[in-house]
Amino acid sequence: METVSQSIQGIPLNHYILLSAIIFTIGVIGVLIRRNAIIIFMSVELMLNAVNLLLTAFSVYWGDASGQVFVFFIMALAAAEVAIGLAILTMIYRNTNSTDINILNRLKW
Amino acid sequence: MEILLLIFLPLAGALISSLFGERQQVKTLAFIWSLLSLGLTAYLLSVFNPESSAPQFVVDHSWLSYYGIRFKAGIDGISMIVVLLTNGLIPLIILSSFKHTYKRPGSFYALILLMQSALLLVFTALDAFLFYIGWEASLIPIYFICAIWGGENRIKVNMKFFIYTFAGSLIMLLGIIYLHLQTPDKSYDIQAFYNLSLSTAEQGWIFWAFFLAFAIKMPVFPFHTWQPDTYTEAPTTGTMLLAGIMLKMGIYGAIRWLIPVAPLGFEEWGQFALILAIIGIVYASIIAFTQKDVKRLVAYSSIAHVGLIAAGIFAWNTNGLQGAMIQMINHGINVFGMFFVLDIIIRRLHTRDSFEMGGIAKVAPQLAIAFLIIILGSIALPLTNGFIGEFLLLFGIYQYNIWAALIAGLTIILGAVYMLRLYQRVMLGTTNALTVGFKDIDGTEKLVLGVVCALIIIIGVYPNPILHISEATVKSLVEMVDGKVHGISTTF
Amino acid sequence: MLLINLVWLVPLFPLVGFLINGLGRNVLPKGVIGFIGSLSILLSFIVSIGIFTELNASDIKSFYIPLFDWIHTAAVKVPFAFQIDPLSSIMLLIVTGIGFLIHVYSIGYMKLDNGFGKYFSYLNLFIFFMLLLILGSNYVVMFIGWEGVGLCSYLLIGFWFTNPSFATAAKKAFVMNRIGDLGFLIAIFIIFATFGSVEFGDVFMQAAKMESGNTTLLWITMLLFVGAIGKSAQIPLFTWLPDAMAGPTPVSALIHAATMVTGGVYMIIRSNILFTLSPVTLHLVAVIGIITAILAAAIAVSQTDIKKVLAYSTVSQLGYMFLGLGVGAYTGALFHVITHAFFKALLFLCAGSVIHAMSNEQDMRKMGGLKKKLPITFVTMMAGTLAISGIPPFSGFFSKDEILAHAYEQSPLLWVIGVITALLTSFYMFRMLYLTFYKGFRGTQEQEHHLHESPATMTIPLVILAILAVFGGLIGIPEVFGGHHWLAGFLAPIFEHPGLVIVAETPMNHSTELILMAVSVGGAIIAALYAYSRYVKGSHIPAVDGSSRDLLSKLSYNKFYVDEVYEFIIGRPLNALSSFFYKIIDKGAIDGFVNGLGKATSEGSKVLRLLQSGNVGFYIFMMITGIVALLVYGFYNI
Amino acid sequence: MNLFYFVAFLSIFFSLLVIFSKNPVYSVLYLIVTFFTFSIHYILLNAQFLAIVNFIVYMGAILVLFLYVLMLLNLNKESEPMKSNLLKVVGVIAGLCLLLTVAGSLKLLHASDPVLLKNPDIGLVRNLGKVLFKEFLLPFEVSSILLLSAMVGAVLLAKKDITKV
Amino acid sequence: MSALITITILALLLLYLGLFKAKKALLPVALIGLMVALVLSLMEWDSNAAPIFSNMMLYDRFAVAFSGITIFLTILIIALSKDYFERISSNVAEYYALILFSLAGIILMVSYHNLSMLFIGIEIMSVSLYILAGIKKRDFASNEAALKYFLMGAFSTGILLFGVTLIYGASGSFDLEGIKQYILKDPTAVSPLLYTGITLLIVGLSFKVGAAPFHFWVPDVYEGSPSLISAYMSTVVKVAGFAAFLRLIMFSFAPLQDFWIPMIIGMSVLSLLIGNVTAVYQQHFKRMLAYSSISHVGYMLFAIIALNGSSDNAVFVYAAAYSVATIIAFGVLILLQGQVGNDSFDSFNGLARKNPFLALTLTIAMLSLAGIPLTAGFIGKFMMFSKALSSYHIFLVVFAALNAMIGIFYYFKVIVAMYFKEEDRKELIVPVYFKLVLGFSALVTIALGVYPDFIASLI
Repeated sequence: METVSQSIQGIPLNHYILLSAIIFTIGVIGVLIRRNAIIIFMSVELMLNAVNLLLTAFSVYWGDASGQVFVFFIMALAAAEVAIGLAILTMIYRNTNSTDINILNRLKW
Repeated sequence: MEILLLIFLPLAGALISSLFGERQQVKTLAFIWSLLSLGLTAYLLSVFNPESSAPQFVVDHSWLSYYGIRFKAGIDGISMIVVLLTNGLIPLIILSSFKHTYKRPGSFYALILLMQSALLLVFTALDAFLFYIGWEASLIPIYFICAIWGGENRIKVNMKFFIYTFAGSLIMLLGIIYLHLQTPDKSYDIQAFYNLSLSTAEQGWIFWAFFLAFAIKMPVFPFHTWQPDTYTEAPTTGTMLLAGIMLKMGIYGAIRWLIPVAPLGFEEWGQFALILAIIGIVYASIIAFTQKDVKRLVAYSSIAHVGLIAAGIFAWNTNGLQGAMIQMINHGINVFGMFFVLDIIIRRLHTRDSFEMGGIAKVAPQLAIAFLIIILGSIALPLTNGFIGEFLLLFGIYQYNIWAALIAGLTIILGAVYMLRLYQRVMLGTTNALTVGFKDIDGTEKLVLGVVCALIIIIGVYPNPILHISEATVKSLVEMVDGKVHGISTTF
Repeated sequence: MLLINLVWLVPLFPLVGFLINGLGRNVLPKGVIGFIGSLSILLSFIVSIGIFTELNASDIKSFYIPLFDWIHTAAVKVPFAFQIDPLSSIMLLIVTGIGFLIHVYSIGYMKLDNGFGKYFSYLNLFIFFMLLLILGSNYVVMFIGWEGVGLCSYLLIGFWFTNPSFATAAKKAFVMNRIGDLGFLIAIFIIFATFGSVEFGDVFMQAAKMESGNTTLLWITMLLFVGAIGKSAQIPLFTWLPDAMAGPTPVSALIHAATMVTGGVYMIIRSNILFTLSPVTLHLVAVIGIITAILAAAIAVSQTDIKKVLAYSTVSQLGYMFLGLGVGAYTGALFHVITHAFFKALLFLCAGSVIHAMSNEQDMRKMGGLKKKLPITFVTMMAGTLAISGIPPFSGFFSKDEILAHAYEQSPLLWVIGVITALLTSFYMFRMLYLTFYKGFRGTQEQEHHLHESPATMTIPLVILAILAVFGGLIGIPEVFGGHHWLAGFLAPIFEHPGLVIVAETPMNHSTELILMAVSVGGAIIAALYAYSRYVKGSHIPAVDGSSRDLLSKLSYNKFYVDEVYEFIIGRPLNALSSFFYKIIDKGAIDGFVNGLGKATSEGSKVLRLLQSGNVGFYIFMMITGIVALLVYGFYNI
Repeated sequence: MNLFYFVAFLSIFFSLLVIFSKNPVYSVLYLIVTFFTFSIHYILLNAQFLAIVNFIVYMGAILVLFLYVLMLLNLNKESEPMKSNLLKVVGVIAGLCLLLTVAGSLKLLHASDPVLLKNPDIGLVRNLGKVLFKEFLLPFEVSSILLLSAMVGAVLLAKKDITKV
Repeated sequence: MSALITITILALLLLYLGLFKAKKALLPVALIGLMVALVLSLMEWDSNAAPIFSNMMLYDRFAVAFSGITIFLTILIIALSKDYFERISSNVAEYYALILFSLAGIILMVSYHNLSMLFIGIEIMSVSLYILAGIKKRDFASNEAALKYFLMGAFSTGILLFGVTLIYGASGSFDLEGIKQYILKDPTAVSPLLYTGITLLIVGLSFKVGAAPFHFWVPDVYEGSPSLISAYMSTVVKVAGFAAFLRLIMFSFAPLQDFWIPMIIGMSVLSLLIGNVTAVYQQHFKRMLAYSSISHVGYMLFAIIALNGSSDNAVFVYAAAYSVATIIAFGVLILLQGQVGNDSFDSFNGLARKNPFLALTLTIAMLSLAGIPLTAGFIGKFMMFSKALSSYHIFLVVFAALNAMIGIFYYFKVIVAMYFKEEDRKELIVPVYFKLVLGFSALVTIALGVYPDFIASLI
């Protein structure tokens, strides 16, 4: 463990931020370009994970554990959200036999 | 304390009236109630001291303390005039509606009384916020009156009316708030507003913010296009309220809140406003020439008359203002009478097209006489009330500028043209199939028209009591503004 | 000075008469109404006589009788007050005197009319306002009467309002008067602003100290003159007067003779000091006067309606009066007012009598030979005609020649035109007389059957007026005939102002004056004779309406197309302007703009709501756009 | 040091695969891989407890749930109608813009200080537990409401409702 | 704090009641419980409150006022739920419980003192709402609303969290006080991370309150959700979102005004424009209300733009006025949908004749929303305008005034339909609960409009 953690020494904080930003953006792009609601969920999960990673990095950077605690809460949320999201999806699927978000286009204007 | 009673008495009447629902007896109640207000006004008049220019019967309570808003109201000479007009005309208006059987009379008369309350609030408020509240609150009842009991096209027309006037007053609200923020002790008191000394540019903006609201209400050209439609579509009672009393809010506002509050702005833009008012006189008069619809014709004539009053105000001298004060009453009476006559005719003939009328004077001579007297009043024949007002107004305008007076004076000629045209088309000539069975006036109609005609002549012959009411206040107001404009600080 | 202090009684009687007759018009019997109507004027007349005598006897020639404060504001004070001086007292006599006769005459003339009570109440009101005009001690009270008579003329001209053209004539009279009134009103303002008062006394006292040709005075007098033009039917505002024939004939007599139209003359005489001090205006007055005189006369020569002829003759005579005013002959002008009141009232009432006899036929082409049937009318009318034609020693001669003499002094050209007008006057008056009373009857059988002399209530006033028309000139016999011109002497106080006394031009050479008189009288007689040869000897009858005429007579016959021109340059453009304002500017531009705002909002709403496409992807895309925008903003602002 | 960049590369690579693979099931699987790389990151940051939790919660619970639903709804086909290419390009561009602006607005940051393990213990269970149950006790308790409501809701929605609409 | 506990326990109690099939008791118990919570919450009025639970919460006057108003509004809305859920499904107890759970989240949102509390509060609320939006399981609109809300909500949560993270990265703290201290240390040399963090946090919160351009979910979700839930979302949730927003900004970010004020102005302008203009063309009452709620966010943002000590007051009054009026509107809407099955403006035709009381209350509500004097809405607008003018945002205020005029147009559509258009229709049956709620709300609206002094300077 010691060696592993040594290896992280010296990585500029910027690079963590950049990495998170990239993954976060990939998540966003996923949300934008996919029509399958499930994959959109997954993209959202990607975004959340990017945040988690960054939080951890900051937590280490500041030497403060609360960042990591916060990650727990995000995970709890992620779990709750996925439960709800998937429940909603199943419900919709029952009605429309599809998870394509473009089908849900009645409410507009 | 009297003021509170004055303001809230009609409100109580409104609440009681609204309980009547479909019962027509509410008419009598509303009438008696409005007489109570009139009696109270008479009492106030009797104890009112016209020699003093300060507000009397002042009430001053904390209201929205956080923003420095107070419930402060009082009556000075200028207020007295309009209060008198309001409380004098409302009973007549109610009485004039007796021949109508409006559906849902309870609500109808409740709204009228509600409106009376709001109007009195406007006319007595000495706190800008209170003034604004009354200003807007008066809009709601009249909107409902016009839109529920109005003519065919009422919805669209009234929506325009409402949004139009509301637009103006919102801008005014911003002006009021701005002024409030400039006062040292953050108050809405009129005196605090008077004491402000803002830069000319600021006052210019303030002037416009207020002017728009008042100009729309009066209405002054070119902010008038809501008016003919609204007057035409409204039930006659509504038209009477609108033309008889409500547009005086604009005039009153200009005298009380516009010019004294932003004297430098007035100095800069007053001329422009005056020109607009004068254009309106000629413009509306000329339009009135060819109107077929009798109500619309009178509506345009009202624009012309009010234009004259506005011009008299913007000329800003004692004569113009005193003329405006008395002409407010006169115009109220005359336009009320005018619309009442038209109402009688329209109610019997079911048409507003003057070309379908004619010869009514032959079958209804009493109506014809009343109508003639009212017309004479409104075209300012000497010894009728209109003359006193127009004489002073035109003199005031003359003192400002002779050319302005000449052009504004065209109203004397043009007014005669369209009014006599109207009279000729409606009353003279031979009867036709429609008008041959026309019944002359009776009962309440006679009473109302009798009162109106009597007032027209009495005020025309002996106007001094009314002129006297506002004299001191007008004088001190003019002095105050002149002092401010010329850099001499005089205290009000 | 008992009666002078009670001067308010003079207008009060007619007012009371008006109220009684007006309120009791449907209740009281006609006899009572006629009695009350006439009595009220008679009482006024009696009081007026009393006042006149008192004034004559008094050393003080001007009395100020305040009644009450009328308009009183911080800056304006207009008392309701009367003024008695030679001018007003003499006008009182004329108005009430002739007014009374016309009232009496009306009893007979209007006997059969349904609106008898209404008629008399209007008549009383008319007199009331006229009296206010005369008595007012300031311009504003004068203005009350000024507009009041306008109103009454409206009511009376439109008395038979069921006839649309009558109603239109009434309206025209009122509106044209109003044009003048505006001028008057503005003049009042200027007077007020300049002198700080509208009281005659104050104004004249101060004005006397001003220089001649002062611009303010020019303005004031010009505008007052505009007022006078309207009221006294001068060019260009004269067209209402001929149309005013629409009213009952006694009304025409009232309007044309004693009241209303003389208001303008009265007002200028009243303001003599102001006018004298602005010579430019005076010149204009003279020019307008003379042009009006000749133009109206030229129209009158070819009119066929008996009342129209008289109407244009009135306009023409008023032109004379203005000529007189314009050349500074204020006394002459008033003199002519008086004599004109006599003979014109007479002529109209005679015409009324004729019309009455002819069952309301007014076209002279359908009359003729009435001499026998209507002897009194004929004789009195002859007297009137002679008077108006300026044949000595009838009243018109003296007054007219006084004016012409002064005109000659001012400019011979004015005199020449004046004389030509006199010729024309003589011609058309005799033409009228001949066409009406000579030769055979040209009307229908039925009319002939009904021909009868009028009742005594009508003929007695005729006779009285005829006597006045014949002898009325005696009050102003010029020095050349050995007279001392009583009128001039009586009126002198009103031309005396502190520091300034207005006198007419230096009296001219008596022989010149006689020559001038001879020329005009000779011309008048020749014209009368020409008319005789043409219409009695030559049996010439004016052509029917549609027939062709040469240019000049066509112009004359069609009143120089003045009405048409007015209609074309004012009436129609105004109506077109009205439609233009209403449809294009009001509905189109302004309302269009306002509605356009609403429509734009609504259209904007239609477009903007498309943003809400319902597509989640799009929503998120928009959100990201928003985030990017905010971040870019932040990037530049950190 | 290089390890970080390698893992970072893997994270990015697999996450790209997640969003670009046509078959939802593959997406889930790639997502699992991605999350695995995240766990490695946590370990590198000496946050062992998080690494474990991440492993258990995400890969063990969440993604399994995803898979379960996919299978339940029979979505394991490449049946998804993809958005048009234009929209895809627009989406990508928008995403890149976001990235650019985020990175850009962070670019100005001076904080290129390296991440140093000031306190190597913070990632340990004991340490975290202290913080969680002392400072963050309230949020911890309250998140039970979150989970409870999610639970109630999920049951409520996913259950076949017997009553008619 | 005790309110939070009460509400949570109440929710659990209701779940149990549902388990034991005591359906009749649900509504009364919920109402009584909420009233207890309201009282308890108000009892904690304390002007010198200090943060509690290791600085996690601060139950100051701000928190008390806003939790009071949210609980109060919830009471009103729940009172409207009589027989409402029964029509949708048999699991009534769960619905009540979910509403109460979300209310618990809201209590957290208005009283947090730590970003983690904010985050959890928001999520508790949101998660419950995702479910509630979709409780009409067979209804496509409801499904769609739930999914859209959920997808976009989850997305915005991501954004919010990223923002929180960056702020943490910059300041090293989740605590509002800590962040504030970090900023105050040297406001000119704050890490760029913080700026970006603030931006993203603003975005996340704007989404929750529905400010443009993050408003897109609002119309669709409001329209698709069951009306009662829409009512809840557009009132309680919005108020809570705003309180959270304001608290964050007032507490921590105030020193950096120059940075974020222009952003808020931009959003305010956009919200006003989009909300008002789009509402004009709507044919359905509910959707119109949704757009109007966006526009009201625009007005409320004024308080943030002109941030000073009284901003919270202004928001409080505005929010109260807006919410009470909106509840009336939704109350009528629920009746209408239930008994007519349509909420287009035409379906209001002639309502005043048959249901004068209903029409009157709805009129008062519309007047209040339109900002006509003597109603609470006017006082709210007045305060907002006053605030914005006091910091010289003159053009913004003029723009808002113009928008207020547009507002008249669509609010009055309803009045026009009810009063001026005649149509034969059946009388709507108005249950007692509705009468009470509508009447009471109307009274409150008028009372606030006439004498606002008693809440105008509360906080």
